[in-house]
Amino acid sequence: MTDRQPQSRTIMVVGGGIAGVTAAIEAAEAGYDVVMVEKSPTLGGRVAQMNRYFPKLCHPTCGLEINYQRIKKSKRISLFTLSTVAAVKGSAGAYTVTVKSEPRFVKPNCTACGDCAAVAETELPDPFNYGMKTVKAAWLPHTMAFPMRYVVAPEVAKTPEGERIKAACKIGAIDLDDKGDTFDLEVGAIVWATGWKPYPAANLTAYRWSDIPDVITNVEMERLASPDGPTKGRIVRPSDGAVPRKVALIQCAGSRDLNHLAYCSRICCLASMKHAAYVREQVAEAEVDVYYIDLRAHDKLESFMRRLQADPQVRFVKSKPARIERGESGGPVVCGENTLTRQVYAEPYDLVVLATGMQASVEGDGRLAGAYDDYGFVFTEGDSIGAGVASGPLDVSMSVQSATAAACKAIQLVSGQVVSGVRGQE
Amino acid sequence: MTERKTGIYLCSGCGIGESVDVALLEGVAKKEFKLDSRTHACLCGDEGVAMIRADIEAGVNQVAIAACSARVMTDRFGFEPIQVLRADLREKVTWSHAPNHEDTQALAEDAVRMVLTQAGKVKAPEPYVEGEWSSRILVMGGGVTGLEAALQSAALGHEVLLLEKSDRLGGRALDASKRLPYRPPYAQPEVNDIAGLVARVGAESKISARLGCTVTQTSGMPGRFMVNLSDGSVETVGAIVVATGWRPYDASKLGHLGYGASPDVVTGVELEAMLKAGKVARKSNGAPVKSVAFVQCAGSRDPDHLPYCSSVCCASSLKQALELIEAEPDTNAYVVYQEMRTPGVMEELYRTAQSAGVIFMKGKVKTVGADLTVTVADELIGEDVPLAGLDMVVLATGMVPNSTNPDQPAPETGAEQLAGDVDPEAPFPVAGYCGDAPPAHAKREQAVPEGGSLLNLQYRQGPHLPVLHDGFADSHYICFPYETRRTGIYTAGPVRRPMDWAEAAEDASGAVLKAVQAVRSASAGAALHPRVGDLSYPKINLNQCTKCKRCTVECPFGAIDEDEQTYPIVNSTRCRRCGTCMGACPVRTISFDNYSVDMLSSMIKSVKIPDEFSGKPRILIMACENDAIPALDMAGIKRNQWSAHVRVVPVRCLGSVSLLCISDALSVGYDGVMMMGCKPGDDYQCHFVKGSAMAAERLSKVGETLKSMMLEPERVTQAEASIADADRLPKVIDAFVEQITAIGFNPFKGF
Amino acid sequence: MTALSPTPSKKYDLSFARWVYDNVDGGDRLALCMQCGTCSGSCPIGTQMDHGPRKLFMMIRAGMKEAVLTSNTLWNCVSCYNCVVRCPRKVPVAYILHDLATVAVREGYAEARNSDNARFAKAFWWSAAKYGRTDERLVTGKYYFSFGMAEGYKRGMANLPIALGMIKTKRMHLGMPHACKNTGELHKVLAKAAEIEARDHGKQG
Amino acid sequence: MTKTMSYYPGCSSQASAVHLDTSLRAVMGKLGVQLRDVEDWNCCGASVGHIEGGHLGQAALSGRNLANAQAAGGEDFVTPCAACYLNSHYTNEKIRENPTLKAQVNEALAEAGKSYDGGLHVRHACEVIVNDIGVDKVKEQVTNPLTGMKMAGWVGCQTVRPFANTERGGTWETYDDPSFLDDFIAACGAEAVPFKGKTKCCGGSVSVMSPDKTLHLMKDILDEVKASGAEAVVTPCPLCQTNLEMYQPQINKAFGTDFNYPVLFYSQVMAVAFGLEGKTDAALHQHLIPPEALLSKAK
Repeated sequence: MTDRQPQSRTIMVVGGGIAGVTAAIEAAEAGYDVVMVEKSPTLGGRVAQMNRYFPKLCHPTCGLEINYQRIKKSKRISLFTLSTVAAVKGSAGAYTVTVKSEPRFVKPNCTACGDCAAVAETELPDPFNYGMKTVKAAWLPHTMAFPMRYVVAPEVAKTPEGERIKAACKIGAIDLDDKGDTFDLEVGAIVWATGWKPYPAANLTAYRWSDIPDVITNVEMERLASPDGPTKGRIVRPSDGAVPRKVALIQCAGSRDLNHLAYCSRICCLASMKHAAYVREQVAEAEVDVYYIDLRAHDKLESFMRRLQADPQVRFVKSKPARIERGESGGPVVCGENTLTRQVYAEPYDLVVLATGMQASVEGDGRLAGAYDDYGFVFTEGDSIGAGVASGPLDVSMSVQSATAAACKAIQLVSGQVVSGVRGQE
Repeated sequence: MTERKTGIYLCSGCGIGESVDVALLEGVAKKEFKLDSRTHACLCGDEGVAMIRADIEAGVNQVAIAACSARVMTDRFGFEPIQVLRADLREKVTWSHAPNHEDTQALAEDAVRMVLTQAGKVKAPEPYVEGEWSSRILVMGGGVTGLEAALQSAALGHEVLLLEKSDRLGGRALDASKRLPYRPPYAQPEVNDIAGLVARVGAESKISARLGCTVTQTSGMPGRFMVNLSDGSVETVGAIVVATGWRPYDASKLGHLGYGASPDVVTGVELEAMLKAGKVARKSNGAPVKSVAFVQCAGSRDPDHLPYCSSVCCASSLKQALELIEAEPDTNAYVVYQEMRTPGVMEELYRTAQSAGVIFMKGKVKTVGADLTVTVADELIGEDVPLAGLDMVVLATGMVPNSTNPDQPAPETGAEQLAGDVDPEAPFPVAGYCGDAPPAHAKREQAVPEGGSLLNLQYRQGPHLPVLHDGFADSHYICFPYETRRTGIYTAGPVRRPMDWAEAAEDASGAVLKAVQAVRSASAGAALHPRVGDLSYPKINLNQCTKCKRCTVECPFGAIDEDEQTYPIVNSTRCRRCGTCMGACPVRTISFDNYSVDMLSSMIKSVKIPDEFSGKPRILIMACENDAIPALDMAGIKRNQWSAHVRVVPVRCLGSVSLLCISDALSVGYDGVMMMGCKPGDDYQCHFVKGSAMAAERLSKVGETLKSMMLEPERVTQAEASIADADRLPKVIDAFVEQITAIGFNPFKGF
Repeated sequence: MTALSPTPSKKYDLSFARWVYDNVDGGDRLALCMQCGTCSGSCPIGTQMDHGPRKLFMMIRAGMKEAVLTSNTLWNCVSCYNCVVRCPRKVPVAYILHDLATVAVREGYAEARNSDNARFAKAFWWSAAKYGRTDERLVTGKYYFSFGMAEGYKRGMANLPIALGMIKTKRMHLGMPHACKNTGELHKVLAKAAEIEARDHGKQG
Repeated sequence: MTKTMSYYPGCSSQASAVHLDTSLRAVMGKLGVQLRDVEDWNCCGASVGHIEGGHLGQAALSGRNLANAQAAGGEDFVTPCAACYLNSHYTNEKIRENPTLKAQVNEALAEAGKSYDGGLHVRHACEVIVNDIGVDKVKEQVTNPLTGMKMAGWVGCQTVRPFANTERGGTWETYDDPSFLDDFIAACGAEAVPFKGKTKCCGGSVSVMSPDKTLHLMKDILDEVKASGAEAVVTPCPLCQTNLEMYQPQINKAFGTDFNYPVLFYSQVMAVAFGLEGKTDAALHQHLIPPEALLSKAK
């Protein structure tokens, strides 16, 4: 046990996804002040972009709503959106953190009435929908955005359109001169909950994601299935908008592959089973094939796998497809060996979903935590505290577990005592 | 208490003023409630807020705001300790209905009526804080999870009472060899330093450990649990962390895998002990083990045994194989598996084992001969291949959660608490059910742990922590994994779900933080998840109580017990404030300071019901404020439109809706009532676990009542709503309005 | 070459797998195969293979020595290297098949010796080692006639049009075989290489 | 600037792929690269050498070539032949990574008083054009743009597999969708048609010894050529060129098709586009299926 009298009892949480939100709230509800730093304009992170969770097929926004209610009730959490950590000085108990905020061009008094969006003309790729649709240059990131505030795109801020947007706001909430800000914060502990990003499907050249439109990724599938997604939740073929009758879900697209991600991303198997459920819920005659190496449905999730196996129109094929070719119709043809039947197959599909893995979202210079593993995940040890997928490939429930534990560890740092590492080693 | 002085504030911004006549709304406040309202074009702006503050200075002690949804501008409109009530004129009125239309105007006026009626019926809640509160944390179990939990609790400044059933701290780790990898590069087994962990606990003054000690009974509530111990003492603790760990699945049930046929067929736990002792030899003749086969999923992932995956067996077998090879490099090690489950970075251990020469075979074991010949139906070769010349066969038996104490007999009551109340394999909906629909599903046989209760809770609803299924005491929230259905009691480690040392240690920290929050909230009289900070709690007017016991039975969290005369007693800090008890009570005896059947009924009745000649129906929607209300807000944000004939009353949970509210609504002339809330059943999404299920249960019985009132049962319905239904709900509402219009007007109208 | 331990097939026995790990080029990585099927699925003529590399590797682990060394999988590799670049465990599949082919020939399996590849390889190596360069005329001829006079003549005639075309376009010459200058030196180097390989077997990576 | 490189033409340069050798030498001259032949080079063992010679014998073959090149001055070791590239590259890599093999190879080379330390960089001619010369430089040399010609760029296998990484570091192409050949064609003013057969396999040496097993592979490729609307196929690989060209009659016989596609080397296409002499430089007369269209463009 080390004894240290911290200069600051404030905890900083970097990242506002489910892990960051959880860490912040759990620490605040235990009586500690928390500063949240989130890169995007709103909290929620990746889970807000998901349609539903496995295994309950419930909507992530449901849990987020409760968490947002908790944040609203708490007086201890202050939030900086569109902000990132530029530098960290000092040590546990007395960090000086330099935060860089990008301009939002919209002031806190925004009521989200939408008058600005009404006059905006420029359309930009919608990051919330992975660019599968566009948004106006003045937009609400999504209907569950927290904080419930609009954003004006820097692309139009200095243009006549920007002026029109400004003029449209009756309460003067638009500030076109917003230059963003860089400032220092004194905190006693930092929880890194910077989350993940999808492994780039373009790297998987044999799977032709780049040039066959009906080959999509699992995160794109989430948007396709989402009621607030580009198709209002209708799962269709990107090429022609047709309803897919035959769908392939390909596991380990990048994961468990020494040419790409050496580790297993853990969530993909279950996420794909969930996608099978999406398709079967929507398309009565749809047939879904799940291609896998090992089905990793650990603990209670095994029962979710059995739910899918009970459906005669969902087929599990133990095979890592070797390649995807473009068929006569231009659609994808999945080629490989069924390792249980020894059959070499070439199956045409209407839609192929690549279960691309998760990789740590922060790279290179952005890595400011105390310790990282070879994959770039934050390793929790001593003063280095990771939460959620920033600390390794975890599902949502495990991310919340790790975030709650991270809050516990952070509290110890700011209260001046560290007993033992969260992960159970010295 | 001082006389109530309510201030009513209207906002005409965000299009409200352009859509409805705010002056008429002011008129409603003035004429019907004798209140002078103040209107501002941007009430949430500094000016508007200053205006309200000034009034509070001048003596206003209750604020009613008719502006945007209660879900936004909470910081701007927060005037603690003054009670603030919100009426939504924006999302659910102006943005979702035709501007400058008489129906929209009527909708807005009713919103003002409802909030002002509500204001008259509620007061700022006074928390229950009487008596002494303990901040001590009881940790049950002295294994890795319990030790970590004790250390973490101490690190957060709390006294800890650590109980261990056996006569030594350390748990299963004491009989284990190396640990699974937990730090970069995650490729090798790690040193098992359980002794160090035990020593750190011993050195921590805040922790008092009792060996050979178990709990004989637990009563009380968070902040004030009375725990009787087997050593005869009685202790008071504020919160409880259950870290009782796991036990191996009974291998004697695995005869089909050769267990018992030969002494050289052992379990993973048995091999682990041999490795720990540094002497791995054939039990039969003490000969060295040169060739060994590991059989995975021995009892796990098996409908006849443990239906779930025990998660760590794959990695454990790899670790054991590596230890054998390390000790004797030319050991032949085989692993017979069905799915190799080394998730996340544990994949490194898989590669390490492969590199070390461990042979992996996917398939099922067909037979294990007395000569240890294991015949494998090898799925990858497509042949039955015998494994001969083995010295040992290791069965990777699964983990059974210690949700019960196997050394104790099962109590007479509470068996149903262990059976689990959802079916995790219930089929999910398939479009149309045409084509080949999934076969009819028989409810799955669940693994129910045997033995006595851990805590022997003296709760009306029984002695156990209710399990969701397969013995895991979980409310199965994905977002809130620590929430059990017994407030202030948290499970951690393998008793919660199968997990390894590193995960369990992490899990302990998380559970401890929840326990710390529990004791803090208890002493403040504040609610825990999900209504964190809510100071209200159910108060029962025993004079009217009929002792029907519905409240004690229906409370999802077992918060209400019964006294000698079987009158209900509320244990306030066990309560999550969902109001299910209030909804259950047939005689309105249960209410909260700021929430009651009377409040809801009065709000419902405050609405102006047009007569049948107007041709306008009135339909009541009781909507869950956790999911349905946000969904309707988002529908408004998207400018989705729906019928202006409905009146929406937000409720804490459908469980809190009393049938009396419904009969009141129908008696004053509403033409239909819709309960709009979360999904009940196997994939329930109710934040209070059982609320929406209870509502459905009650509603199923309302048909008869309606018939007796000469009303069509179709007038009352329950609609499943999820938070993502912003586009769907308006259609659901309009369809119901159409259906009701088709049925015709409520004959009670005007009476 | 170190002798292979005689192992009955249809019984798991690590000695053959271990032998392959230690003696076959790239065999050390074979242990990492996780049976995903990418290799067999990548193979252009995988459909013509009795087992395919993925299953063959599992059979090696199962100790099915005969079945492995008589498998036509060894002879149907077209050396496209798709399996090598795609293997998620970086197992050099094609190289392993190539070296196993060598093993099969040296172990004297009839299926191996009589395979087209073995015959062609014999002819090819003869030319490469003797002259230092492959003379396509001689290699093809020698290969054809390895099937016997009649068959060789038949194949020769069948491909005569191609041969004439090649001669006509000056892509096949008449006269002395191409050769490098210092063939004597090359012979010494190759003889030594063979000697070393026999001596050091099991030592290369 | 002119740059000198060790040049290992490989056995086919004297027979079936002599037209590759001829045209490449001409083109490289224009592009400012002087090719100096590896002294007394020998066969690399191709795809089958190991079966009789063992993999150490196979390594020794490449070892001797590399040793000779190093002795002559250590410039990069360039070859236009896919198989030669693969074998030389593999041996070179192994000699660097694996001390045992390095010792074994050198022990064998010692018989000839030679040695090799793995110090050279083995390069494919195409990679040299892409990385050292640059496609823009190729464009600059074009005086006779092949406007209007449609060509299918067929890379095949061993030019990019398994070694799409260069020994100068980094990868220069993808295994499944290499673009260099299309860039070459475009640089010469012709149209590189979208061609799905880009990296499909012709069956390699198996096609030489047992075409019955692999005719369908080449037929698939020709089907794709047809579908692409190209009038000629362009390839960097000697064996690919020979297989696809010489088997067309047999394929037509076996499948009832009427393929008659010229199969060219990129170097021939460049030679013509550079305005070089059609016969002596581009060696266009050495095809079983004469490339009429290109001949008509050639000087």
